[in-house]
Amino acid sequence: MQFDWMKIPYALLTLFIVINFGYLLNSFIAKIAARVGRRRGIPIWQTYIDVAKNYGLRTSITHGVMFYLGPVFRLSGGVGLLLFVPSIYGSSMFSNLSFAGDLILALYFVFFGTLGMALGAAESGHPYSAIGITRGLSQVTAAELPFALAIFSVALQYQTLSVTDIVAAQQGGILHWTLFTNPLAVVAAMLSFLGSMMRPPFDVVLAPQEIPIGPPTEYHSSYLALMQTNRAIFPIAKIVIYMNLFFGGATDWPTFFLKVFLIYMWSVFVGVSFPRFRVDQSIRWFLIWAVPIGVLSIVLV
Amino acid sequence: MKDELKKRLVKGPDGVEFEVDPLRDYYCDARPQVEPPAISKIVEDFFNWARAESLWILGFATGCGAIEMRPLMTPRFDAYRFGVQWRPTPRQSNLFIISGYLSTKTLKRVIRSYEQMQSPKYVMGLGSCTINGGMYWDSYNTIKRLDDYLPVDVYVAGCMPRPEALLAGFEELKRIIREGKGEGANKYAAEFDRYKANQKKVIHDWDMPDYNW
Amino acid sequence: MVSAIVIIAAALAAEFMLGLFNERWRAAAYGVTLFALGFMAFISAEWVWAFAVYDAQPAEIFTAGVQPPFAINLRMGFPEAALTLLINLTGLFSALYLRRALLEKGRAAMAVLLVFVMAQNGIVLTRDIFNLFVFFELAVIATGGLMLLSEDERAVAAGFKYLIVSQVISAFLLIGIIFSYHATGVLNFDLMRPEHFAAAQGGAIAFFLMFIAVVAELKPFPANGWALDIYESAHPAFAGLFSVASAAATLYAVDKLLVLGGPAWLPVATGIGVVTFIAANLLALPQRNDRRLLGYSSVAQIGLILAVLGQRDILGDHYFFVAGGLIAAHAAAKAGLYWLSGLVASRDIIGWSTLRGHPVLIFAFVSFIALLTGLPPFPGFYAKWELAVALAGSGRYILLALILIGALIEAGYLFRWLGYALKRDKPSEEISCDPSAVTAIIAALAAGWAFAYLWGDLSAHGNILHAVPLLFALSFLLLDWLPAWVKNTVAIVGMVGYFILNYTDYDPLRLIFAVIILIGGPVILLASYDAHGRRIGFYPSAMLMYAGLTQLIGATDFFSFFVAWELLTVGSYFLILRGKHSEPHALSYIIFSLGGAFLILTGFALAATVSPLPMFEALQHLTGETAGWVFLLLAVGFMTKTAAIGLHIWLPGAHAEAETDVSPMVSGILLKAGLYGLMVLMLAMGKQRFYGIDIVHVMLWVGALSALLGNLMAIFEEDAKRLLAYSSIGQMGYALFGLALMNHLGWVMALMFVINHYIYKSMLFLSAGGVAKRTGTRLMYKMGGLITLMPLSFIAVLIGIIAVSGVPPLSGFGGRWIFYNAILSAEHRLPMVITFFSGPIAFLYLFRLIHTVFLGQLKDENRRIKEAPFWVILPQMLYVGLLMAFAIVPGLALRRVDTYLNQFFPEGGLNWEGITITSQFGYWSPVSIMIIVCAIFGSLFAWLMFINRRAQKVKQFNIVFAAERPYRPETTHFAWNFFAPYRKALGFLVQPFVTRFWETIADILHTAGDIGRRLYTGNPQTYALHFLAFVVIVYFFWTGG
Amino acid sequence: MAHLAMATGFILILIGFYGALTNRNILRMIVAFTVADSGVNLVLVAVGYMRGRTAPILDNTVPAAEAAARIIDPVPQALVLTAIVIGVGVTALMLAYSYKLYEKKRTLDITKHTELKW
Repeated sequence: MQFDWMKIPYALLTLFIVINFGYLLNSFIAKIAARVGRRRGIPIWQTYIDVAKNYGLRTSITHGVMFYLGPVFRLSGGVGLLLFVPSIYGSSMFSNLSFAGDLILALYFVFFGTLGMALGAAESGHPYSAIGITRGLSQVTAAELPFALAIFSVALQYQTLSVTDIVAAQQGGILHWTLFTNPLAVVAAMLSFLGSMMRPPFDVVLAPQEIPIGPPTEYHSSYLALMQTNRAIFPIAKIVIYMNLFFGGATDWPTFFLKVFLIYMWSVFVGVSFPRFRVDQSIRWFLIWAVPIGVLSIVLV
Repeated sequence: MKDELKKRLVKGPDGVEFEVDPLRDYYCDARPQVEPPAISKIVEDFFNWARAESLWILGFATGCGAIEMRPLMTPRFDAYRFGVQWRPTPRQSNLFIISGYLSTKTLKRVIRSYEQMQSPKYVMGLGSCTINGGMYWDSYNTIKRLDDYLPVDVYVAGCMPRPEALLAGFEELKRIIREGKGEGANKYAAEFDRYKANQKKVIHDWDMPDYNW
Repeated sequence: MVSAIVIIAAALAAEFMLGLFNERWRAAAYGVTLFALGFMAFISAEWVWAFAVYDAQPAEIFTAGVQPPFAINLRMGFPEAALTLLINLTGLFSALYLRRALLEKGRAAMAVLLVFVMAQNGIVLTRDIFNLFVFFELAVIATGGLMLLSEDERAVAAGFKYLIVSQVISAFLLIGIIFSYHATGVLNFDLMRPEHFAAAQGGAIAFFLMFIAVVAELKPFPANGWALDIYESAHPAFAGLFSVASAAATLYAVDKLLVLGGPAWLPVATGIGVVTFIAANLLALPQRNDRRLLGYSSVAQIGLILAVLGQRDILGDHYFFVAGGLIAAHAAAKAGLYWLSGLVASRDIIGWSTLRGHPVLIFAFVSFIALLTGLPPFPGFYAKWELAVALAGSGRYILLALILIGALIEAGYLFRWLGYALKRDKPSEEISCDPSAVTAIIAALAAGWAFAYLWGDLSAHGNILHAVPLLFALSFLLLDWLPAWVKNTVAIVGMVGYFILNYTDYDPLRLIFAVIILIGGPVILLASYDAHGRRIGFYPSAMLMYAGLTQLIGATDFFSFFVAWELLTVGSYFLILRGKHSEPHALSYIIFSLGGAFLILTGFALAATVSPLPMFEALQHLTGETAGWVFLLLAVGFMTKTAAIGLHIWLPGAHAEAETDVSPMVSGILLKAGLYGLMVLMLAMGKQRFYGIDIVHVMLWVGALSALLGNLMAIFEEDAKRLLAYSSIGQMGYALFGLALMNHLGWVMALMFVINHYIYKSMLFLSAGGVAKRTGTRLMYKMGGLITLMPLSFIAVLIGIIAVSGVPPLSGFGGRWIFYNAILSAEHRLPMVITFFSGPIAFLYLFRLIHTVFLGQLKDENRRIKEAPFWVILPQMLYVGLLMAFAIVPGLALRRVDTYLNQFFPEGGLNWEGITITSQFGYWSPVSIMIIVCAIFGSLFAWLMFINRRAQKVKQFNIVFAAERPYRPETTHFAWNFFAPYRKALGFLVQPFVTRFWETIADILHTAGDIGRRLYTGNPQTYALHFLAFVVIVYFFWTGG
Repeated sequence: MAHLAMATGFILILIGFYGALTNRNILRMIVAFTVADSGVNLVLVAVGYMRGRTAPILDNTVPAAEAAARIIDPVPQALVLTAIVIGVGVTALMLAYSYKLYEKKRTLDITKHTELKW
């Protein structure tokens, strides 16, 4: 076992950086949305306070083992996804635990969190959470397809599945990014990115007023705290994959934060300006628009 | 007693007959306990500060008070600045705002929602109707004093207080919480029988378990 | 040795002696009849023994001591001896069966019976055509007489119709004979030459008249209304004798005439035979009356043998083996079935379910059906194989196709009958167990199995009954009286022992299949300990399936491969048939499987003629046109077994309706037989082009479509086991896709799927079966909230989900990772799109399974159910352990197979050193993934446990229901139409086009049969006109053709 | 002229078949069949006819020595004897059947006995 133990503290360091960046990013984007509405919006550290309050609550209830494990699956899905993909290119310190698996591991590890959340919410016995899961799973299958096609075409283009090699191939100037060498794949991937970010065009899963926030309806206090932490980590972990594959990866933390923020803003902009799709509409939308672009990208790569 | 709550004999798939009592089988019948604050004072103060700074509201939008809460979300009053947020489910909310008169029927729903919230939880009554029945003071079916049925932390007087009054109410509540006096949940648990007796005196068709977890 | 003439003489002597007997001495008269028949049988047996053992020469017997042409001579050759033995034995046992009827009707009836048997012997032995006419007329008169034995009063009308039509036929025969005498100058077969007929002025017409008259005696298609009425209304014993004896004798007469007529007449005989075979089978489809169905079936079988007689030019020395096999099978089966129909009171085929109380009679019925459809190890199977090889060898493909289509239709209505008998509810009246009848049936059964052994020894490809696994399976027939758990232990020990004895001689690819069959099978058998009582019929069929599977992977040549393929089909059919409502689905299963098997038979026949090498090399050396055909036929045949889309409609019903422990066997192990076949085929033949289309590319698309549509259909299923069955179609589509990629990693992925699919499909089927057993239903929306009551089943399904959907820590992800690497180096890219889409869909239907069954609201009636039985849970827990082990160390199974595949697909291999598996494109280290995921999960779980240790355990209705109290569990459990949005978006993809296509084909056949059988109006004059029309048509074809 | 017997034989057969296949009455059918049967026998005998020869009876007028040159072909005549006997047997059986059919249904119309069909 030539496994060097130094990777663990480095991974925890990345985790710590990303968690804080996640909380700040969420509150910062909430503040932008408020400012757009000419409101002062929440203070930047509000997310920290909410998490602390949720940890601080004295009582909690549990519907059963699977309910208890739901948030654990969810958060370990988010943390795992973050750690299986190298964050900073070139630095062995921040290549996290990506020795364990390549791009395919990241692509399929997304389901780990979804599966856990679905099982936990189903155990709560609440019909609305079951409806929320049905919508979420149906939508994610259609959303994952263009992303899988994009990944396949990128893998074909660079003839490798290892993330570090793909990032290496994109170094040297902005024109080397996959955005320019394989634009169709990037378009398909960014369309599918909207599907997985739970933002308005595709947020029928949480649908705040329709089915009270969908799957996590029955979750509270410390469970909710874990989920909020995941709400901070998971989008960033997913964006790191997009960044590494399509936008040239990050050689140091400032470019990392900038790129993550800009990619995140793409889903915010689209979210703010479009109404909510029903699930079958979103499935049809993905299959009619995103998938043909993905297929084209495979054929033309 | 409604028929879906009556005891009934049910035959299982293997032919064994057994009795199902919905109230006992479908609902957890544990009593609420008094939750002691954290051991060390510093931790409790920090948690109180966090609870004060992040008040998640469950609005029981009854009567005319609900309309007063909407401006709090607008740029003019913007309650989000104070860490206040509206949550759709009682599970995830700490502050229960009852914004108007309550009839016996709606009281039943208020009690059920209140009991589903996690402690520590606070109740804010808006308007004079929650203080003394307001203009329905002599009506046969409205609740005159909210305090008899639920431990209320803050009343905001006014026959519908304006948003500014609500913001002042929030400030008042934050002060109470920071001083550690926001122990309504424990009070409810301690005097549970008294509260339950008052409630049952008013609500005659009590077809729920005593404490709705 | 007693001379052959004594057979006829003994019969005549007995008849005269009966005449002298007093009316009252009936018992003595019956004794004399039996003795005479016994003596005749003894003589023929003596001659058969002489020919078989001492290789004696055929003996010519000259009546009146003078050489022909001045006297009639008989010949006793080997065929004559065998046929006379068959006739005499059937005569003896029908006489035994007719005991009460003969004693009641008196000595006249006995005499007529003796005349009938003597006449049939005469037809076989005589070498003189006028003598042939005399014996035919004797047979006609005797039949007329024996028809009156029957209790059915319609028999009189049938007998009269028979006499009328035979008058017309005999007129033609006489004129034919006299003009043939006029042309050749002699009446003796041996002295006549084909050139005499050609030389003489009207010679050809003379022979035609004689030939068509004798063929009409064989009851060919248009002109057989009169025969069907006899079969339907005669006494069952006589009907059996009539069907066997007259068929054997008249066929031999036609054969003598064909020798006389020369090669020009062979196509005519084949034409009539094939038309009769197909038409009779088609008209038998809508039949509900059992004896009339048997009538149609015997007419069809005679037609088939006539067609074989017409092929004597290409069959060469196999000719006797094939024709003899078919006659033997026909004789044993028809006699047995007619005699059985004597016991059953109701004449509707559904009424035969009264047999169910008697295991021996059921076994007899099953053996007779197998004899007729030509399943191994019976003689019909050897005959079918030799015939197919000969026909394919000489390029007569259309004829082979017609015969196989006819055989498939016949298998259809016979197995439908078998399904009714075994599964439909029993009518009130019991069967009449008359001892003499039962002995006759047992004799027919023994004869059937004796023929099986005899034809096995005669066959050039070795006797099927010598194979150890098959003997092991058949021995369970004898052990069936033991309690179930004893048989279960014997089965498990037997299979594991067989594996230990010869796992060394399997190469890595076959070793994986051997492990799944011989180790995986017993693990599933563990679940059978849960059954109580004796479980009659379960172990023989299960062991037959496993025997077929083991012989399949051990088979090296075409014949043994095909034998194994049919054995496992038959075994699995009887296994599936055990389910409560599985009868229609088992029928569609057997028809599809036999259809596939016939395709494989044609493919093997084509390949076997090209090169007599063992299978693997023979397939490799095929080139050009035949290679394309062979590959296509074999591929479609194997794909019926893996239920590729289009051939999949049998799978959901068959797997869902089977018993709890049968579903995993059939789904987890049996589907692999099809995959094994495809692997051997593609390893041997590689990519093949069929008229310019690359078949492997088509299979790639079929695999992708099966994966997508299989998974899509699974999403909308309400029945748990049907959901898992559709998921099997999807997973098999995935494996087929992997194979069709034709590169190293594609095959490693297919093999990994074989292992993965076996483990989690058996586990999921067992847990679904356990839940169905406890809750009494399979509909998922009737269950819910069972996690607290059945925790172990829940764990099994949870691990199953993670494995199937490919979520990283478990082995499913390995399959997906190899899949990705495989498609990166494949050249066709478009089918990938469909396979990508079907990946996540697998996750949907499995979540539906676990949510609606285990999570959500617990219903009232399920509140007190217990965990699934121990023996059903044990294999599931073994599988969980296996999945975990396979997830951590996939190299254990795949490493050696990976190196083995190098010799076929050199580039693109994986290297396995250390804990990371690297391929050409990426890397995957299962051990570290498992450790990391467990570490993260464990720490977070500990953190949550630490904070949240005093959570209040609440019950099912403590949920936030908009401040209201939920009404009832049924109304708050969301399960019915779980993926409604999906149906709205993609529902159009799962319209049942394929089912409707196959149903229309079945309807067309049925209506054709229904219209066709209106031909027989019951009026003898129309039957005579049919005969005349038949003569004219054949004459027109003979001259025109 | 030599084929007169043969022609009459064939005409008798055609008349017999026509009669058998068009009459509904069973007895008429049987009579028609006997006519056809005699027609067949006539054809049988007519085949052996040779011009200018005598019957194959070996007595003092036709001694055994030159019999081969003076008699017609004896074999068809031998055959026809058996054919006649068989014809008688079958007709007897048909008459017995017609009696039983009449006894059962009190009618001689053949179209009334078509229960066994399809």
